[in-house]
Order: sequence, then structure tokens, then C-alpha cells
Amino acid sequence: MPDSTASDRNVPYAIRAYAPDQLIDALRKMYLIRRFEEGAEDSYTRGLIHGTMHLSIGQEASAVGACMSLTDDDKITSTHRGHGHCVAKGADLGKMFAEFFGKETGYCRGRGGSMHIADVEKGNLGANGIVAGGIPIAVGAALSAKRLGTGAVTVCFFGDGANNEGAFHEALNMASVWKLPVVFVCENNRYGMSTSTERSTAVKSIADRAAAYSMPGERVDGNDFSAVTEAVDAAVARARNGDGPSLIENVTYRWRGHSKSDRNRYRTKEEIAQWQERDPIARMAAMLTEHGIIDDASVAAIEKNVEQAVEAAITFAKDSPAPRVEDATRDVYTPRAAA
Amino acid sequence: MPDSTASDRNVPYAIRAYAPDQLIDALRKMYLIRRFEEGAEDSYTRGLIHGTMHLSIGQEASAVGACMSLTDDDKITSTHRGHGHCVAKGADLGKMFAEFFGKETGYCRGRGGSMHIADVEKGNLGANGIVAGGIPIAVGAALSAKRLGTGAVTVCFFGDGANNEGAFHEALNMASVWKLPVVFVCENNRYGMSTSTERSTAVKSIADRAAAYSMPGERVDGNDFSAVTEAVDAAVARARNGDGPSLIENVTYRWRGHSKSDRNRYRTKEEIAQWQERDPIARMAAMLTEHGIIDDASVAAIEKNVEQAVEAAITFAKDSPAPRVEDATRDVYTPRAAA
Amino acid sequence: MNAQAGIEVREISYTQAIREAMDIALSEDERVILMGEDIGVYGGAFQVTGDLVDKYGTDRVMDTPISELGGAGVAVGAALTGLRPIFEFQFSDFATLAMEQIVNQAAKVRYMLGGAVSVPVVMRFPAGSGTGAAAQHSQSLEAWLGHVPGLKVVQPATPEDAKGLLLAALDDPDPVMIFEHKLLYKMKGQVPSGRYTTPIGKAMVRREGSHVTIVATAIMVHKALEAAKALEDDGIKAEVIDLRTIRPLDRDTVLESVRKTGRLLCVYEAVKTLGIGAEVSAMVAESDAFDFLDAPIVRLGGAESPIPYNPELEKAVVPQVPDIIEAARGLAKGRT
Amino acid sequence: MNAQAGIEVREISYTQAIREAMDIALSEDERVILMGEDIGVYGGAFQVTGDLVDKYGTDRVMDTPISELGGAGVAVGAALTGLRPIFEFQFSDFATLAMEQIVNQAAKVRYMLGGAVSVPVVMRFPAGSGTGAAAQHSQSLEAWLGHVPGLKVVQPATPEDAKGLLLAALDDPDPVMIFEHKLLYKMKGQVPSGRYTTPIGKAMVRREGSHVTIVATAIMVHKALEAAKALEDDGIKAEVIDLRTIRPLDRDTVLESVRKTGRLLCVYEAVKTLGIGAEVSAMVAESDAFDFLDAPIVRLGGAESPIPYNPELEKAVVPQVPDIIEAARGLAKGRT
Ligand SMILES: Cc1ncc(C[n+]2csc(CCOP(=O)(O)OP(=O)(O)O)c2C)c(N)n1
Ligand SMILES: Cc1ncc(C[n+]2csc(CCOP(=O)(O)OP(=O)(O)O)c2C)c(N)n1
Ligand SMILES: [Mg+2]
Ligand SMILES: [Mg+2]
Repeated sequence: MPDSTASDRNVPYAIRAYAPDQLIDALRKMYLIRRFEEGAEDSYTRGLIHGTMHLSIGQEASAVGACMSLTDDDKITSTHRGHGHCVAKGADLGKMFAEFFGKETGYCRGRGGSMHIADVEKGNLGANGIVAGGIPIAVGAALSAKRLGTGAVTVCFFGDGANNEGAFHEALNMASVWKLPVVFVCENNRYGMSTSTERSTAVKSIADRAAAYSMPGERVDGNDFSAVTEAVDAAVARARNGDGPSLIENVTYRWRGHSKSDRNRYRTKEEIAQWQERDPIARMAAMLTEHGIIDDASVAAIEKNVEQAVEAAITFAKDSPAPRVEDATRDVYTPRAAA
Repeated sequence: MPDSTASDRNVPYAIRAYAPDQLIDALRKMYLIRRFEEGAEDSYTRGLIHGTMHLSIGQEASAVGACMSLTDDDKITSTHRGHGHCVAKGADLGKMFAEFFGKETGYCRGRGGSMHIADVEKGNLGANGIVAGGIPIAVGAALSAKRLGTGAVTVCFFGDGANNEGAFHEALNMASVWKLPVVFVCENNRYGMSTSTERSTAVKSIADRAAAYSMPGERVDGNDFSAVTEAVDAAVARARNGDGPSLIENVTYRWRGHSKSDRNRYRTKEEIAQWQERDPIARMAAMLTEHGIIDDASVAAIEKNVEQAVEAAITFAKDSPAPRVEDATRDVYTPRAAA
Repeated sequence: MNAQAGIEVREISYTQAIREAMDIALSEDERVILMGEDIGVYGGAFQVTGDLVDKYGTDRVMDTPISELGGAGVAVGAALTGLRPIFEFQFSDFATLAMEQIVNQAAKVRYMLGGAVSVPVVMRFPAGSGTGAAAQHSQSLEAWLGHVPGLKVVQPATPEDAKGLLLAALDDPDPVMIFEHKLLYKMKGQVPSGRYTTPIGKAMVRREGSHVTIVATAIMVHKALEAAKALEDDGIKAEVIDLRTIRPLDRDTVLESVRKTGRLLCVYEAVKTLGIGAEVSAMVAESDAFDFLDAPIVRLGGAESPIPYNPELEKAVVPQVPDIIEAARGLAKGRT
Repeated sequence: MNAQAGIEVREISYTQAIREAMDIALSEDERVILMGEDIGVYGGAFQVTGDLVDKYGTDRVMDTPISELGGAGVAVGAALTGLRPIFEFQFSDFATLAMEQIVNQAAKVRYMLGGAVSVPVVMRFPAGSGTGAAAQHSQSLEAWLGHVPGLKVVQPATPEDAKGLLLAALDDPDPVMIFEHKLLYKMKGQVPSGRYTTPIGKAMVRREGSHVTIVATAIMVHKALEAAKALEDDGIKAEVIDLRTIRPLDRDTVLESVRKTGRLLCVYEAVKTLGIGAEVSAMVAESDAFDFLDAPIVRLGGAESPIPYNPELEKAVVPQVPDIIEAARGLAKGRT
């Protein structure tokens, strides 16, 4: 909620809009995402994790910034690259690691893994293994909110690659026709797997596609926490106010490969290095320091605390029981009281 | 091919671009479409036609105008409302009626019916029972033309309703990314079945969606033969020249119901009457008369000739043999010479 | 059937029965919404929703754009978050556009999330041939969904079941897919007024007999009953089972009958190969009823071809009453 | 196999065999193009296309946007007009997005147009579980396409067949769907160099035996062979048939074997209900081989659940070698 007395032009939006503890918490979440994923990567290398995983390291400002003005009643839909969204929406790291390790204590009791982590209580309707699969679902959640009058807003995350799926088109069109409370957040990290937006997407800025649905579209520096927050907060307020959907394009970059099988042949080391210089976490820490919200020592303390939290989460996950093989086909259908 | 010496601003494009015999032939085709469909309607009422049918009466300028600069090597893909496109591309009316009557002499040997009429020799790849089903196929035909260097252009017809299908989005995006020789012609007759564009489509003009694919988009009066021709010819030339796809929106109206089961509860009689005043055929005839290409007597002669052609076609179809029931499962697979 | 007191039984059509079920659901439960193409003022391509929009308004009887994938996905998302959508496909053939949301999302979300959610969505699919609508508007694709764990799939054959199964589907916390044969829409039958449910997962013996078991689905139930009547003249007593639900299959009802008759004929309109008859046959052939079989298990399914437009050809590619009579006669040979 | 002279046989992987087939096709026929997501510089999600883009360029090895419906439709349109596209789905699960173009268009256009055209498109589907990719990346959906007239559907189990069937598919004027099990990609086997084709529609007896017939598909062929070896120690001689094509089914090879052994076990990874084993079972049960059956027909298919992520659970929901041994033992009881 912007504090109008401090609306100095030189003060970034986020600093004006949020209290220091909220900002510090946001920074902490960004660190949590980073360390969580580094921990996951490490666990993968040690053979503790089965399957594949998609890391969002380098994209933390987008995840955390986009969730700043959401409550637990608000919903998000996420993607295969969804750890950041999950943490940003308030998930428990232990349950996340437990899911990675395929444990009964995981968010999906070990049935879903990285690509299906959800945290329904906190409003995270789930990652999705299908590119753009979550977009119509987000619109459905927004329809529920409107019909049931809950006042909830849905933030729908997806990648640049997803914007070429038919589901994107159909869902944005319906959201606009029905004026639903949903914010479409495209995390444009320049590639869908190996295919650059130039080679896949017939428009310069994905935000420009908003015009095809008569909704506002805005392209922002997705590694600038304040810019993300400013754009998404306005869109969330608009949605909450009954004015319908918006499309925000957060321009960002993933530092790691697409998944664990990526040989990185479609981009250069230089490009990666350039983007690493625009590290969203370092920029957030610098912004908070510059505006006197935090000092270097506290940053260090946060980092340390986050490392401990990740370690504790890994330990919890390791020590957790695996699901029983006899239960492999449980939860296909919902149990019902005998008639 | 525009005749530059006659490029008087007051002379419509079509008059400048085409020779009198071409224009007269176009007018004749428009009559053919109208009478063909009236004949089909009549046959339906008499129980000669099975199933349903979708009439394009009122939309003749779009079909004929869009095919003016095409050769038999150029392709079109059509829709459930495709009789006009088929006639415009040069089809034989007898084979069309025979198809309606389910006869072995029909374009599809009685297997396809109204919704699947095709005329492959003339470059009509077929109507389609799936809304937007032909759009990716058109892009595929354009890909063939580009790869095989045939120089052919594909005109892809579809309705306003189709523009909300995912296939529309995916296909236009690919056509643009790959710069393929295809012209997307949206026949916006204001309704997809009963649902108006206002209630289904989150953009005022469908042509505006072209911007989402970085291709030119133009909205024209689809009942004005010259306007259609001017826009489509330019797009065809652009495609043929290797400059990629375009989207043209022909604003038009269907006088009849969506199909034979329509109770017309979603629009008013007044609206229909207003559009009937903008009859594309009357306007075409008036334009040709005004510019001295044709006189009233010749118009009457054409009408008479067309009526005879339709009658002859119906007779041919009626007299044609039905397919043999034993052949019901023929043509599922392509026969091959024994190995 | 599990009905309330004070009911009245009237003759109404299959279409009216479905509409009545939706009307009851809409009036009883604010969370119920209808979604689909042209289901509002048009009343639906087959006039199933009819005038419901006049009673409940466009917020609860929602015309969607022509966007099957997105529309089905919106229904799934709405079901996940508190609504109870009934999504109508205009023709079951268009489910081909929405398999992603039906199969990857609706059917699997609960399992993938370890049981944290349910997806109470109902989808209706007008299916089958016989209307002259040719290959892209005449398919019977229920077997695809029958192959998908997480879904329940029903095929009501009578107005009574059409209403009862729809109300049961709405009571069900999981996604239920309802295939309605288009040629049944105008069929009339006795239907109780008010709320009742027909159990999902239970087949029904429509006619008892001891010489041959005919397991049929949807419109084929009626053709099988007609055939059974004719067979009686030959002294052949056919038992006709209306499968009603294809996922989960009612093994017990089928097996019990086969143990009695020793002969099984499966009749369905979908393409024979990998249609529901394949599963019924295989289920019996691997059960203890196998030992009771006195003859090969015969299937009558649709031809291995798309549905043709020409009406004579169209009839030729799906089983007809004489085909059933002939097959049953062949099976029952030596049995009577 | 129908091979040329001057061939050399080497041990290469299933992946290499497919790539070699595509390489031969690309070099021999200008009309052949590859389309798919990340098949260019990335080499494909499973590295099947590998470096082909370096040799043939991006015009012939085309990365598509993430647009399965549109991409498949472009391939269909291209096939209709002179090209011979090989379209790769990144995972077979994403075919759910493209069923419209595969089923309504590719499979039916020829028929709907009375034979005026053919659609020589080849589609490749990496399928199956075992990679820890969970429910939306592990499905076996081949039975859906096996239910669709107009398509041909193959499931190569060996590197040799992977190459031969792909070249046969390219020679075929009609749409051919190739399901490749992901766990086979790294499997090595003897593969002839140069051009040869493996006939579509022909099963192969991989091991002869007289006590029980095991009909298996894809990776289950190898599990069945392993089981057969173990069964030999019990004195049970299992005949293992690799179905190879699921549409059209090779009835003769299966029936001949069942007439000999009198016992049939079908093993497949797809969900048991309405999977290919249902059709094989039903086909046998309605044939004259029925009279040769000495025991119920047993099916081992995938569990009635989505594929779980946890590796132990993941193994538990698809048939494993011990399951096959146990089932075959049960069947062969009293036979040896
Ligand atoms: C429908 C579908 N197609 C393809 C894939 C395989 N796939 C997974 S992620 C991905 C790239 C997605 O790109 P983008 O949307 O930009 O997200 P990013 O990975 O960059 O975060 C692809 C092709 C998939 N999971 N689902
Ligand atoms: C995928 C699909 N969805 C729905 C339909 C049913 N249907 C046939 S035509 C039509 C309306 C199409 O509207 P539009 O594209 O504007 O074409 P028009 O009929 O106005 O010419 C609908 C909904 C269909 N055939 N295919
Ligand atoms: Mg991306
Ligand atoms: Mg329209």
C-alpha cells in the first residue's frame, strides 16, 4: 500500500509501498529461493533426487515481487520452473525438499515431485508439467473468485515459451471478455528450452500481445524487484477492483540450463555472465541498503539464517519416511463416506 | 494487376486492376454462389440432403474477392461455411451438388458432404468441420510452397469465431516467424453461431490481432468486392514476394441462420434487414454497371445463365449413382502396389 | 435409483431429463454453473440447455468463446476452487482439442498433489453418428477417456439414467465425463420428478435371459433390446445388460450374467478396435467366468473407418439390429 | 526386414538407429523435413535428432515454437501438399494437445475427401515411464491412436526396428505414429547400415516356446524375454511375441502362437483398462483360436493410476519381470 507522504520520485516504488519488515522478508525469500535451488542442485548431484528439475536461479525478483501484494486467499498458478513461486507464496522448505526426495511428508506425498509441487493452503494451485497448462486453470480460479465473491485475485505465472501455446490465447481472451480478477505474469527469460523468443515468437515484446485482448500490458525489468512489484501491484489492484486482467512481462534470465539435461549450446557464456551481473538479489540488497532499510551485517545474517533453514529442510526431508508402495494407487479418486 | 494508366482515385481498385471479362466472371461467380446455396436450401427442404449445412448467402464478395488474384496452383483452406470459397476457386457445381446428395460423383464420393467439400485440383484443400482446423493446415501448405519453391500462395479462410481458437494463435505465430506465403482471411460475420464477437472476442477489430504476430492487419468492408480484392491482392502479392503473411478481416454478414437448426434468437430481424440492404452482389452489379463494364441486360442474362447452371447441376447430381454400400470402408488407407 | 419421497413419474425426453437435472442442480446449489458454446440464448446445439439461461442468467449459464481447450481448463480451475461447473462440448469430437486439460489436469491433479484437492467437474459430450454430420461430428471417443485413471465415464441410455447419472456426477467429488448419444436426445421415457441419483459404476440388466448375454452401451442398448425381442421368436433368450458406466466397469453384473449364459456378445458404436467391447471381452476372458464360456466372445463395433456422410454408408459402418440378431443367433447355436 | 546389398551390421543405440533413419531419409529425399520443439541445436529432449541440424540446416530441421496443435497441423498441411514431415512430440503426453489435428484431420482427410489425397506424415512420440518425470511426462497413450482408423501405429522395441519402422513409415502414404519408449533410447542392438524397412503390421516372434504365449509391446518385450529366460528354469517354455504394430494388428502371428500354446499373457505398460492388451485378448477370444485356449487370458498392464514421481512407486505401477514370471507360471500350471 503506497505511503503517499514518501512519494519522492527518487525513491523506488517498493520502498515507498512496503514497510521495512516486508522488504526484509522479501529479500530473505529471494535468498531462500536461491539457496533452496542450490541445495536441490546439490542433492540432485548426490543422487538424492530422481527425475529432472528446472531451476529459477536468476529469476527470484519476479517470483517474490509478483507475490508481494497477495494474501493467502489469493491464488497463484505456477510452472515447471516453479520453486520460486512456491517459496514466494509462503511454502515450507522442508515439505518442498521432502517432495523432491519423494517422501510421504512432501507437499504431494512424493507423488508429484518438482514439477507438481503445490501448496493449496497458501493459495498455490501448483506447478504444472504442461507448458501453459496452468493458464486456463488460473482463469478458472478467477472465475470462482468472481462468482463466489471472495475478492481473491489470481496471479498466473508462465514463461515466454508458453505464450505461443493456444491455451495462452484462449485463456487471456476469456479472462478479458469476462473481466476476471487475474494477473498474467510472463517470465520472459529469453528462451523456451533452447529456442529464443526471436526464433519462436512473432512479436518483440510479449506484453504487446495484451492489446490483442484489450488488456493493459507492461514490460518491466524482471530483475528489478521494485519494478516488478510496481507493475504487478497495480495489476492486482486493478483486478481486485473489478477492472479485469492485465499482462505483465518480467524480462529476466535463468542462469542454469533449462533442466538437468541441457548442454547450453544455444547461448553463450558471455550472455550468461552479463545477466549474472544483473543479479536480482544483489540489486535488491543494494536497494535496501541504499535506502537504509538494512545494513551489510543484517544481509549477512539473513544469508546465514537462510542457509541454516535450507539445511534443516534437507535434514527433515532426508529423515522423512517414503510412501508405502502399497499406497501407490491411493488418491486417484476421492474417498467418499459409504452411501 | 493494377493498370496504372487508369489509376484515377475515383475508380475503384477492382475496376483498375482487372479486365472486364474477369470482373464479369467474378459477378457471375457471386451469383453462382447465391443460387447454388438457394438450390441447396431448397433441396434440403425437399429432403434431398442429409445432415446440416451452413449457408454463406450475403458473404459472396468475400469469397470471390479473396480468390481474384489466385491461380489454380495457389491453395485455399476453407470452413464449414465453405460453398462460396469452393465456387470462387473454380469448382464444378454438379460435383458439389452430387456431394450434397451423397453421390459417388460428388467431390468426396459422398463420404464428406457439405462440411468436407474439397477440390484439390483447383487448389481447394477443403472445407473443415472443425472451427479453425484449417488454419494450421494452411500454414503447412505455405511451408510446402516455400520449401519446394513453387511460388504458390495459400489463402486461409476462417470466421470470427475461429479467431478465439488456440489453433489461430499458434498458426499465425508460426506463419510469421517463418515468413510463409499465406494470407489469413477472417470472414467476420459478427457471430460464431449465436455468440456475437462482442461477447466472445476481447478486441474490437480482429485485424488488430495481427499486431500480436507482427504482420499487417487490415479490416475492410467485406461486402465491397473491390475493397476485399484490394486488400487481399496486396497481401497475396506480399506473400508471393517472400514478405510473409497478412491478416485481412472482411466484415460481412450471413443472411441465413447458422445452420438448419438455428432459431435466430440472438439477433433481430432489423439487423438482418439492414445487412440485406448492403447486398454484396447488388453492389458489385451496380459498380460494374456504373463503370460501364456491364449493362442491366447482361446482368439479367448472367442471372438466367446461372439459374440454368444450377438446375443442370442439380439434375446431374440427382441422376448420379450412390456409392456402393460395400465400399463404405474404402479409402481409409491409400492402396499400395503389392511389395 | 435412489429417489426422494413425493415423486411423480412422467414421460419426458432424454433432453428434457438432462435439462431437468441441470435445473435442479442450479436451483439447489449456487456453486453450479453451466459453461459451453452457444448454451445460452441458442439453447445449445442440441437444445439441451434450452431456456435455462432465462431462469439463471448469463452468469450461471455461460456461453464460452469457441475455445475448447481454454474453456475446459477454466472449468477445471473453477472446480478446483469452489465452483461445480458442467461443461458442454458442442460435439464430443471437439474433446480432441481439450484432452490436455481433461487428461493431464482434471484426471491427475488430485493424484499428483497427493490427495490435497479434488476436481468436481462434469463434462458432457454429445456423441455418435446417425445425423449426417460426417466424420468430424460423429465420433464415439468414450474409450479414450475410459483408459484414463482419475476420470469416471458414463453413457446413459435412457432419460431416467441421463438425469440420474448427471445428478450423481454432480454429487461426485471427481471429474465425471458423460457421453450422450445424439440420437437419444429425442427419445422419451419414464422419468421421476425431483432429485434422485443413478449410481455411477453400476450396470443394469435391461432384460433377463439365459442363452446369451448382450452387453451394450448407449444407443446400442435399444438396438440390443429390439434384437432380443426378435430373437425370442427363435426361442433364444438374450439377457441385455446396459453397461451405463464404462469407467469404473461393473464387473460383477457382467460376470454373473456370463456365468449364467456362457455366451457373450458386446455391442457398441465406437470403432471396434480398442472400443469398450475390447475391455469387456478381456475382462471376462481373464475372470473366473472364462470357464463358463461355451463359445468365443463376439464383438460388434463400428467399422474400421471414419463415419461417412452418405446415409446408407453411415448406417453400414455401425452395428444395426439385424447384425445383432445374426451375431446372437450364431452365438446361441446349439444352446437353446 | 527388407534390406539392400552391401550392408554392414553394427551395434548402435536405439537413438542412433532412429537418427540414422532420419539421416538417410533427409539425404535421399528433399521433401523430408523434421519438425519439433528443440530438435535443432538442442538435439531434441532425448537427443534423438542430435546433430542433424548441422548437416541439414534449420530449414529442414525446424525448431517449432511450443505449439503442439499448430505444429502438428502445419505438418499435416505440409504432408498434404508435397512435403514428408517427421514431427517429433517432445513427450507423447503432449499429443493431448494435438489430437484434433491427428485424429480429425490427418487420420480422416483421405476418407472424407473420397480418396482424393493422402497424408504422408510421420509423428514420433517419446512415451512411457521410468524417468522420474511424474504423471504428465510418463504416459503411454498409444491405445488412443490405435482406436483411430486412418492411422497406423507402431511401437518399435529394438534399435533395428526403430530404424526399419521409421523408414517404412516414410515410405507409407498414410499417417504413421511411432511410439518410442524413453527407456529404450539408450539400448543398444545390432542394426544394419543403409536403407531397409521393417514391415508395418507384422509382429515378430522374439522367442519360440510351446507352453504359453506372451504378447508384449515396446519395453515390455525385453521384460518378457527376461522373464521367459527365468521361466525356462521352471521348465516353462514361453513364446514371446513383439507386437511391433498396434494398428493394424498382426492377427495371424498371434493366433498361430495361441493355437500352439493354448495360453495367452498380454504385457503392456499402458493403463490396463482399454490398453492394447484388451484388444489382443478380445481379438483372440473372438477368433477360432478361442477353442485352443486352456486357461483364461491374462493381462498385465499399468495400474489404474497416474504415474507417481517416487521411484519405488513408479516401478510399482507398471509390470515388472517378476510380475510376468508369476503370471506366466500361473497360466502354465499343469501345462508343462
Ligand atoms: C505442452 C508442453 N510442451 C512442451 C513441454 C516441454 N517443455 C518443458 S519446459 C519447456 C520450455 C518452456 O519455456 P518457457 O515457457 O519460456 O519457460 P522457461 O522454461 O523458460 O521457464 C518445454 C518446451 C512441456 N512441458 N509441455
Ligand atoms: C472446434 C469446433 N468447435 C465448435 C464447433 C461448432 N461450430 C461449428 S461452426 C461454429 C461457429 C463458427 O463461427 P465462425 O468461425 O464465426 O464462422 P461462421 O459460422 O460465422 O461462418 C461452431 C461453434 C466446431 N465445428 N468446431
Ligand atoms: Mg523461457
Ligand atoms: Mg462468424
